[in-house]
Amino acid sequence: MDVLGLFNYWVVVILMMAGLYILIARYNLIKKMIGLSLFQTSIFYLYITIGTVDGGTAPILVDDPSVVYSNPLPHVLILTAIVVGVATTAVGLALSVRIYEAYNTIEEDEIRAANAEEQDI
Amino acid sequence: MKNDSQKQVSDDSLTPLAKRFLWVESADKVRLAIYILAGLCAVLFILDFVVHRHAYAPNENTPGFYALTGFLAFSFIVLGAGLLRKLIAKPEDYYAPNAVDAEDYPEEGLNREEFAPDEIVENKPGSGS
Amino acid sequence: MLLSAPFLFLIASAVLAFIPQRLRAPLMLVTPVLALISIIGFGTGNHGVLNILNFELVLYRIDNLSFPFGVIFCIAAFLASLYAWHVRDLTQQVATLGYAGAALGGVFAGDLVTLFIWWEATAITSVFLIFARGTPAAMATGMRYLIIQVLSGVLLLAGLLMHFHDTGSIAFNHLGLQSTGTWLIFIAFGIKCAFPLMHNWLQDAYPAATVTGTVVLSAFTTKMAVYTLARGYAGTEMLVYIGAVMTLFPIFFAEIENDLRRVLAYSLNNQLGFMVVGVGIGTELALNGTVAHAFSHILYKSLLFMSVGAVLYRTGTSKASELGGLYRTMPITMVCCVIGAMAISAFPLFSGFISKSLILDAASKNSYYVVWFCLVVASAGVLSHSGIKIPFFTFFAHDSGKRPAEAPMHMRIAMIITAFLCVFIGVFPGFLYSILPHEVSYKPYTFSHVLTQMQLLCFALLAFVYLMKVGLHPHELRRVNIDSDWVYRKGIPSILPGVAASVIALNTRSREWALKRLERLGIQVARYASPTGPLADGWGVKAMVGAVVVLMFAILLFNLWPNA
Amino acid sequence: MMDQLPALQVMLPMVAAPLIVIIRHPFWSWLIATLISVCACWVSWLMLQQVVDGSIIRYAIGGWEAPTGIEFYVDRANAGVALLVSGLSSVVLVYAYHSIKRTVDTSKHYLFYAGWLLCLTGLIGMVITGDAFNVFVFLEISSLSTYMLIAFGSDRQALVASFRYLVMGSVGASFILIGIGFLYAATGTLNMVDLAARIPDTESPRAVLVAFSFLTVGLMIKAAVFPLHGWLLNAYHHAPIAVTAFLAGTATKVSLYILVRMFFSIFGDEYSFGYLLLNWVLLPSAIAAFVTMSLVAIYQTDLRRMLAYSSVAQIGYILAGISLATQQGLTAAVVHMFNHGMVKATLFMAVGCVLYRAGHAHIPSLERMMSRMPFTTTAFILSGLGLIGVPLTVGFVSKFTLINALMEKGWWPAVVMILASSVMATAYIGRVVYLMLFREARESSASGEGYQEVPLLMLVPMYALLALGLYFGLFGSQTLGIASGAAESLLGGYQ
Repeated sequence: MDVLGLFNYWVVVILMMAGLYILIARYNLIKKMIGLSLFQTSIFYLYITIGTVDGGTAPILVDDPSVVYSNPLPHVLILTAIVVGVATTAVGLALSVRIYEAYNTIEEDEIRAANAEEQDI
Repeated sequence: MKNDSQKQVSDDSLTPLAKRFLWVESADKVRLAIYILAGLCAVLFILDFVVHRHAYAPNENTPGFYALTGFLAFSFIVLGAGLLRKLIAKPEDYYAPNAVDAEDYPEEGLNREEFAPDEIVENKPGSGS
Repeated sequence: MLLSAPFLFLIASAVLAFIPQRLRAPLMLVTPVLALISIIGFGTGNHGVLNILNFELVLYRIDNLSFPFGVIFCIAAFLASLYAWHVRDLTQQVATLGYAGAALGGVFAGDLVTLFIWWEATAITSVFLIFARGTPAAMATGMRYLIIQVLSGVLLLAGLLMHFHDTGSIAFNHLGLQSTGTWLIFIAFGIKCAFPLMHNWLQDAYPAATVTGTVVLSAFTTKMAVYTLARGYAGTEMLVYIGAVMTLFPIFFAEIENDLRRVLAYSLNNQLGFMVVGVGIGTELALNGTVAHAFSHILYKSLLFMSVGAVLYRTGTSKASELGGLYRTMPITMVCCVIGAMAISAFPLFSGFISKSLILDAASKNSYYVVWFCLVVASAGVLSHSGIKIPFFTFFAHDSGKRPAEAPMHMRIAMIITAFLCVFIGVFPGFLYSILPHEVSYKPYTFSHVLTQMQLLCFALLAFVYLMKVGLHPHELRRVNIDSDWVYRKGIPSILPGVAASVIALNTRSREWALKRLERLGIQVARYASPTGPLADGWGVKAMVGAVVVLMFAILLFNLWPNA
Repeated sequence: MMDQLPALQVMLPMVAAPLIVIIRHPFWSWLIATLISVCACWVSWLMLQQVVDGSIIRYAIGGWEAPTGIEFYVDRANAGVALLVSGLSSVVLVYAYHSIKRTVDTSKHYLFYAGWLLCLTGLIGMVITGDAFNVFVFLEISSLSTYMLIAFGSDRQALVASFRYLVMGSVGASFILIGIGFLYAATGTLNMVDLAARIPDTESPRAVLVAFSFLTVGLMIKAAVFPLHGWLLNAYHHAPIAVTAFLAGTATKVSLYILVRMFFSIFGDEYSFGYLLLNWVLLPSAIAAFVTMSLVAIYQTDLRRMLAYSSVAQIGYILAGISLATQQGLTAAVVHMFNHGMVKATLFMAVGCVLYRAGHAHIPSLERMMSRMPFTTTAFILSGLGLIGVPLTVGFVSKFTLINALMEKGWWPAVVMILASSVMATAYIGRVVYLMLFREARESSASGEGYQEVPLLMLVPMYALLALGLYFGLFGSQTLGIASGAAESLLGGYQ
């Protein structure tokens, strides 16, 4: 297993770090949602990579005992996770819209400032 | 005994019973009493040589052991106490006000009554001194 | 159980508060008689056994050892009540009966918990006999007394808890010095028994009590402690040496003490020494001697306190330097005092003779020769302070010019009865010997015994005469003598102001410093914790995710590092 | 029917949620939600009856036996948690009717109650499922509905709170997902019982370690363990008070339960605490939680926020019990989960009553509350005493057990810290009680004079819960018995 052999995992790590970095570094709520999605997507990659079997084909049964299949279970799981991810993104974006309506901004630092002002009153 | 207090000896200040002890006021009689004591001591000391005593402790059987012990122990204690006093005696108010030495006993707890010679006059015939 | 002796006393002391004045003194006389009847009526055995929470409490244990103490306590309570017939102060009356009841309760306690309760009760009841004097000094003395007595109780409690933890038993039988718990109990007993360096409360408190209060005080606390020692620590060799020291050192203090009641307190301490030696030897003969000596000692010490008390009652002072020549007008008191003095000096035919010789014999028979010699010397010393000093300087010596009337009738009766008992026991020792814990085969009146005792006493008298003649005998001076209690009465208090000042200064400075620090800290905390502060304000996504990442890396490192 | 209880438990609320959306009527949706919740509560009660003797229910969904299929695994530990969740949900739902009418637009009630039932579904599912991935799914169900419920809060800050929770919750859930993925990679199974059996013999211990770390952090986020508690404060503060009461009693507790299950049943306590020295992470965080958060709570001016901080502190207590990894410590943790759930829900309900009448929960304005709302104030004070841990209350039972457990292990500094934090708890509760009872109302707040008590429908559930709390405080041995059984099941691992 050379370094390139772990290519998929490198992608996972880079995507994950990028997602977390966006979450930390950006105040824009939409960008945060993008970061979150990226982060979640990296996990999907992780699952799919785990399920791969060397030389395996898609797990669709054929009448040939010599055929090696990839593990189908991670794919199934990740379908659920994708659905969850989509739902999360949807809720997050909906909330962003509502926040924009309420605060007229989607920058978290400005929202913080507005909240702090509110608390002082 | 000190005989410096003989000035006030009068029948008035004595109860009938006390009159039996009047001899302590007389230097002669006191001297007599001392002679009697000395004689008694001598007799007791001599008896030690005569009588065989049963003894447990070492030296207890030595003639005159108790006599000597009594005399020396008493002297030692009295003289030692005299020395001790030089070390530890303090004025009466040393611990005041937290000790009773410097204060008088509260009057309400007492019944001071002076001796009244009149009573004696009444009782005199009965007591017969 | 309500008819047992301790409770009779307690009930009577409670009743006192509710009956007319004129009935109180008679009730105080009747109660000890009833209690004595009760003790004899109950007979030997364990009465009043209660089982509470797995503890077996034995409230009323009468056996060979506790019985003689019970008898003499009742007699002492009776005599003290008679002596105090004139007292109208309800506090003192209640305290007297309560104290006597508590002491009886302690003697008859069959387990340590019950003993502890009575132990503390004696402290709390007896202190009122000191407070009753009513002066500020008496209040201070009473507080000192109470603190030390309660300290003894606390030690007893601690000891009994540890003992219970060790053995699972609270029964009060032979304990021995075998564990921390029993050591603590030993020290608790030792405080009440006025062991050397724990003795100061006794000389401090007894002269501070009222005229009658001292008589009551002298009878119970210390003798109860002797009983508990005899019960729990008989045969503990250390007690022999403690007792020997106790017999010797108070003599010197007594010799130069001016307050006659304090002289008697020192003398009491010295007599306790004889009893403690007896407990330490622990043979049947020695224990018999201890009990017998406690019995006769209560009588003659009461008698001496009574006579000095009568003098105090009539003249207002009990100081040797103020007294003298009182035989002229108080001859009955004088005669009783002399009888008491001869009893304590152990002249043949007096009670001290027949009890003390048991202990001396036990000491020499068990080869404690040095101790035995100490006791002989101490016997000569007893003559010096109690036998000669008390009667001589009060009733003879130089005439003070005071002409007080004879003691009141009830006091005279009390003293005469006590004096009679002292002589009676001395002449007919069989009566006392018959109630001792063990069979007595001892014959006090052998020729050699009488002879040696007479030699000792007569030559000591001779020494006294000689010393008086040559003027070496210490004069009576208006002085107090410091004892080891100086440490806590003067020593520590004298350095205390300096210590206190520096402590206060240190405290002030450190407090200022701490306050300033605290204030600054408070401001900081408030800044962080206030609703808008960084600790409290809802963290933004940035901070939260940052925390997650940091923690994640920390845990991963933490988990993987050792296994890498 | 009795065999289907575990499925029923989850299916009831899950099916009822869309039903409510179809009906759309505010009152009926409330009624259905309440009834369903009560039914779920009854079902979990029946389940608890079946397993309280130590037996175990393993229910294969759709007849697919484990480890192929997904199964529900019910034992003493999680039946109790399920009962807590559904029970609190029922009580708070009864209470919520008036409270929600005040804060949520009537046209959206049906969505609110549907979301509530989904949240309940997720929570119960998390508790009773025996499949690791299923935990994630139910977690997300409950999380997504919780974001929605929080966003129903009356002021705009609720939206921000909800968004922040969404991000944090998603990160946490993703961590859990990563952890599960690694576990699957290392063992090839998702069934928890199977996992527990295979982990010791795994060929890639490194992957298991990574999985363990990710799962721990992910669950710590969801359980609001200090210092990952940031989302909780604003969420509890700005959510509708009924939601806060519900979540405070259940959501974090469920996550803690999963954490415990993972530590003790899946990985085993030797692995979690012996090999990995996890208590060097958990215990410091627990102590930091109950010390700093109690301190911060003293300074709060809003009652809800104060209680939110107190919640984080109380989670610290539970975590301290868990980190002991002993029978007694775990008993203390479990019993404190229950007791704190009850007490905190009651407290938030009392705060809700104040909000209902006063419109705010500003602490300095609560003067003389006793004369205005005697019943509410009484409930608040009694529960507050329970929170402090005054003897004869539930708080005392659990705190005492916890201190006992700590002393048994010889962790004296932690005991001292607990006592210190109890003093602080006395301070922050005492301050409020003092204001409510004694302080004369200032002129400025005199305008608020004439408040009346809240409707009976709010008081009754609050007092029911309060009475339950008082009962368990007086007869603490009962809860302790069940909790110690639960701790036994957890420590024993899977049979």
